[in-house]
Amino acid sequence: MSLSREQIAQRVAQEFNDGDYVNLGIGIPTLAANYVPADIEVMLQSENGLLGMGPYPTKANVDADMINAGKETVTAATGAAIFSSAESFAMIRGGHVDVTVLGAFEVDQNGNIASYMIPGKLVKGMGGAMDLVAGADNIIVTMMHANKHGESKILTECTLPLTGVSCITKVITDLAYMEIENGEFVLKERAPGVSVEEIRSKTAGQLRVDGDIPEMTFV
Amino acid sequence: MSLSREQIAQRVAQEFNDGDYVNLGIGIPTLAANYVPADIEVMLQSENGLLGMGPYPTKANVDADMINAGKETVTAATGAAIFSSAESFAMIRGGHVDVTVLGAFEVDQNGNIASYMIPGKLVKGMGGAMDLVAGADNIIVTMMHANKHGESKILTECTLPLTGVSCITKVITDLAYMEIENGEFVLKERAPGVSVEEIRSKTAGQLRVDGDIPEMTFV
Amino acid sequence: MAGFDKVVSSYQEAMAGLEDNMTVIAGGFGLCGIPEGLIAEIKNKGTKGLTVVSNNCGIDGFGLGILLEDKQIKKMVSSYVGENALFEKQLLNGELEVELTPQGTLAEKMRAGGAGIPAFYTATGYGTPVGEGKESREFNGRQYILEESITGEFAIVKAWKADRYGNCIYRHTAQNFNPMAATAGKITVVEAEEIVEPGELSPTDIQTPGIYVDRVILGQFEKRIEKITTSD
Amino acid sequence: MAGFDKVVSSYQEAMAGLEDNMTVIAGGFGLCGIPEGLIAEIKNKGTKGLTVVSNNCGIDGFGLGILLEDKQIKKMVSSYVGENALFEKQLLNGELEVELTPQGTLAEKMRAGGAGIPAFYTATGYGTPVGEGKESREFNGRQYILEESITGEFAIVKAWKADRYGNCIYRHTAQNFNPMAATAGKITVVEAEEIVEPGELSPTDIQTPGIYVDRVILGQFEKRIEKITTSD
Repeated sequence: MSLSREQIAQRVAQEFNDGDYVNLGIGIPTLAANYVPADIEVMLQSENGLLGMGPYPTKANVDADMINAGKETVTAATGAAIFSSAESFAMIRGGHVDVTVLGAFEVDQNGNIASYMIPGKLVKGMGGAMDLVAGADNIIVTMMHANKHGESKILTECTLPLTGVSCITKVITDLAYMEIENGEFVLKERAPGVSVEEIRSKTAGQLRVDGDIPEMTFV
Repeated sequence: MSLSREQIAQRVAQEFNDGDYVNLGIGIPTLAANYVPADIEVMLQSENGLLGMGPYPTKANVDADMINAGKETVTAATGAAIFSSAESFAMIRGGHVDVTVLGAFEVDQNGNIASYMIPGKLVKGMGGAMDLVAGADNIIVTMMHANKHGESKILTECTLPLTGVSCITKVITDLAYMEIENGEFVLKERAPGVSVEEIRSKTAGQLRVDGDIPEMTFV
Repeated sequence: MAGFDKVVSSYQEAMAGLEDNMTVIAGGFGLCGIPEGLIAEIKNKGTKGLTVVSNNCGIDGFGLGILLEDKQIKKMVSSYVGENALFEKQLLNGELEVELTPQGTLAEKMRAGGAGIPAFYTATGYGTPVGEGKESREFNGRQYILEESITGEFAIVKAWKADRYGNCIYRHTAQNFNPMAATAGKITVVEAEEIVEPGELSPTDIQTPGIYVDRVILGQFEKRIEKITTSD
Repeated sequence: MAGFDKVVSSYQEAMAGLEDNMTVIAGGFGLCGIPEGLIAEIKNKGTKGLTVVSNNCGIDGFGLGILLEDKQIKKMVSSYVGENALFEKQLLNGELEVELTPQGTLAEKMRAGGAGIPAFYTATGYGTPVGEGKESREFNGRQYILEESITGEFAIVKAWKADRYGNCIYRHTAQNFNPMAATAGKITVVEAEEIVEPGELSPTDIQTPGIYVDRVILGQFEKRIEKITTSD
């Protein structure tokens, strides 16, 4: 069965290591904060200028001057730092953030990502996404494997305008966990109950399947 | 009679306007701080990261963490700000300092300045001088008009390696106050008792003398 | 002698000299840390043909969004311009131009503008529509694009506390683009929640040294919140 | 789980991994704000062939100057290297190489290195020996030269207070090059006068966020002064 949004987020969180600085995009990536394994600590970077994002505030503690990159009211975790947008992106662009998780419309086998613009539709902007994908070494994309019409979004070559080139290394979809290596998607794990054949049928890009592919496990 | 170091500094201070942010180099420029007219306020920028340099501390208040660009112990004036070297030179390079005063070995009629290096002698480095002359619109050079052998240091073209090109607008020497305009030195004032002829004889660069040249006045 | 006292007492004085077709650089992220009163003054003044450089363009009826009502903005330079129906309409009508700029590149362009750096290389946007028409170049085996800095005739900034000399500090994440905006205006105007005497802010705490600031005005802020999210 | 606790208890641990021929970026201006104990550890370790990026090279017998005694430095990248007889001697002997870099360009090269900006244009040094062999280019009618950023295998930084997560604040003008150095090291080591618990430093006061810092050690500092100047 394909994964729920929460399960995708849960699988993402398994990629975190103790001591990682992590930037989570809006949507499914944000949910990953709820599934950080109990035996590790990560620190969340929010690109509007907050390192060490805490939970949402109580109603009594809502503060207009304390928001995250999604413009939601948040709190600062213990040991947080707050700084300017230039400093925030110095951190991001300089490769100091260990893991970046973000959504996408399409990814391709060369690690390209399209996530901000559908020609013909109104373009709202890339926000910090282009800087994030240009800056991080370890980028995890969360997305649905195919669109509503069953058409694959895991492509040989992105068709939409790109957010970044040759930058994506890991993709976690509702069907699979794949890594991108040498111009192909390497299938690492299947969603529980999803067959390799189904994944293959919904993957337009080159898919490598080495031996038995284990199912994802959720604690 | 040629000006003393203190008189040069005093003449420099007459160029300051109320509300100016001023960077003073080591030597004669630093002395100018003692002659700021009583009816104006200036704020001193020290390029190691201090805007609003105050007087030297009392013996009891000497603090190793509170120095100026000359590595002297100083204090912070009321309303001072302290910041990093990158921020300090953002200020300087970005043209936010109103007046820069520095010494030189040579200046020429095109506004070039040589101040940091004499080939054959050991080069100690340019420190912040190259950034200062590249950043300020209003640069005052203080220097002796000629060397010990009577050879002019106010030249057609600098002979020493340059600190900056086409950047100097005002020169105050022991003999004269000159501005640099359209490829020539324009004589504005004479040191008291110094004749135009003497200045001309010690000026190797093109010197323009328009009408009567007043003597400098000191309050 | 006025010395370094930069406090003005009216919004008219604060924005004096702003003319049609100028560029205004604004601090703020979404509705957080925006100079509300200075934006309102631009609306009152009716200045037209403005290029506004700001991460966002407010929302319908608040923040920079109010400058759309009388079509005062000719061009927005922003990283994200959603949440604004009027913006969308004017963009589709061709009444408004937008130059989408990645958020980090935008912050760095403002900083570079204030710091006398005319251009810098960044990997951000290489191979994307942002990189089109821009010079690209390899350093250490990777491709980068050349981005030019931004300056404007005016910068409008929102501070928490400012002293009379223009030294500013910001509150929490209301800092965002404000310190960079402050450096990039030919005339920089700060609207502060509180004005204090010089010396009240500790020198090391100051986030925007007064050298960047030309005018300071005491403001009152509604501080509207875009998304109230709570844990209870 | 170690989490974000970066405190190490010995100088050996602090500088573990430093090898011959590496590049070390050091904070400090003159003798102000220098990581005294980390420099002493490099001397004790005897690492050779180092490229050291620092505004100055200390003085004879103190600061980075002590690394000259056993000829550990191959190359200095600095803006000013006076006040040091041994430096002069090694330079004239050809035992030491020096790359003189304008002070502001040096600060910006470190910042750019940490910020993922491989190169930037500056007017500083155009038409001078510093500009020789560098690309120059006109922007808005003025000539600028292209300067490349600096990074190093190690950065050594002196903080006033650091928390266990590596968040740092600096005291007065001992800040100087330290925040930029902190961003530009592959491994950044902070020597602090005081180590506090996370949460003790106010988030907005932090000048170097812990994300840049790999190791923190408690130091003791002599804080020698180059020029004691007093008003009485």
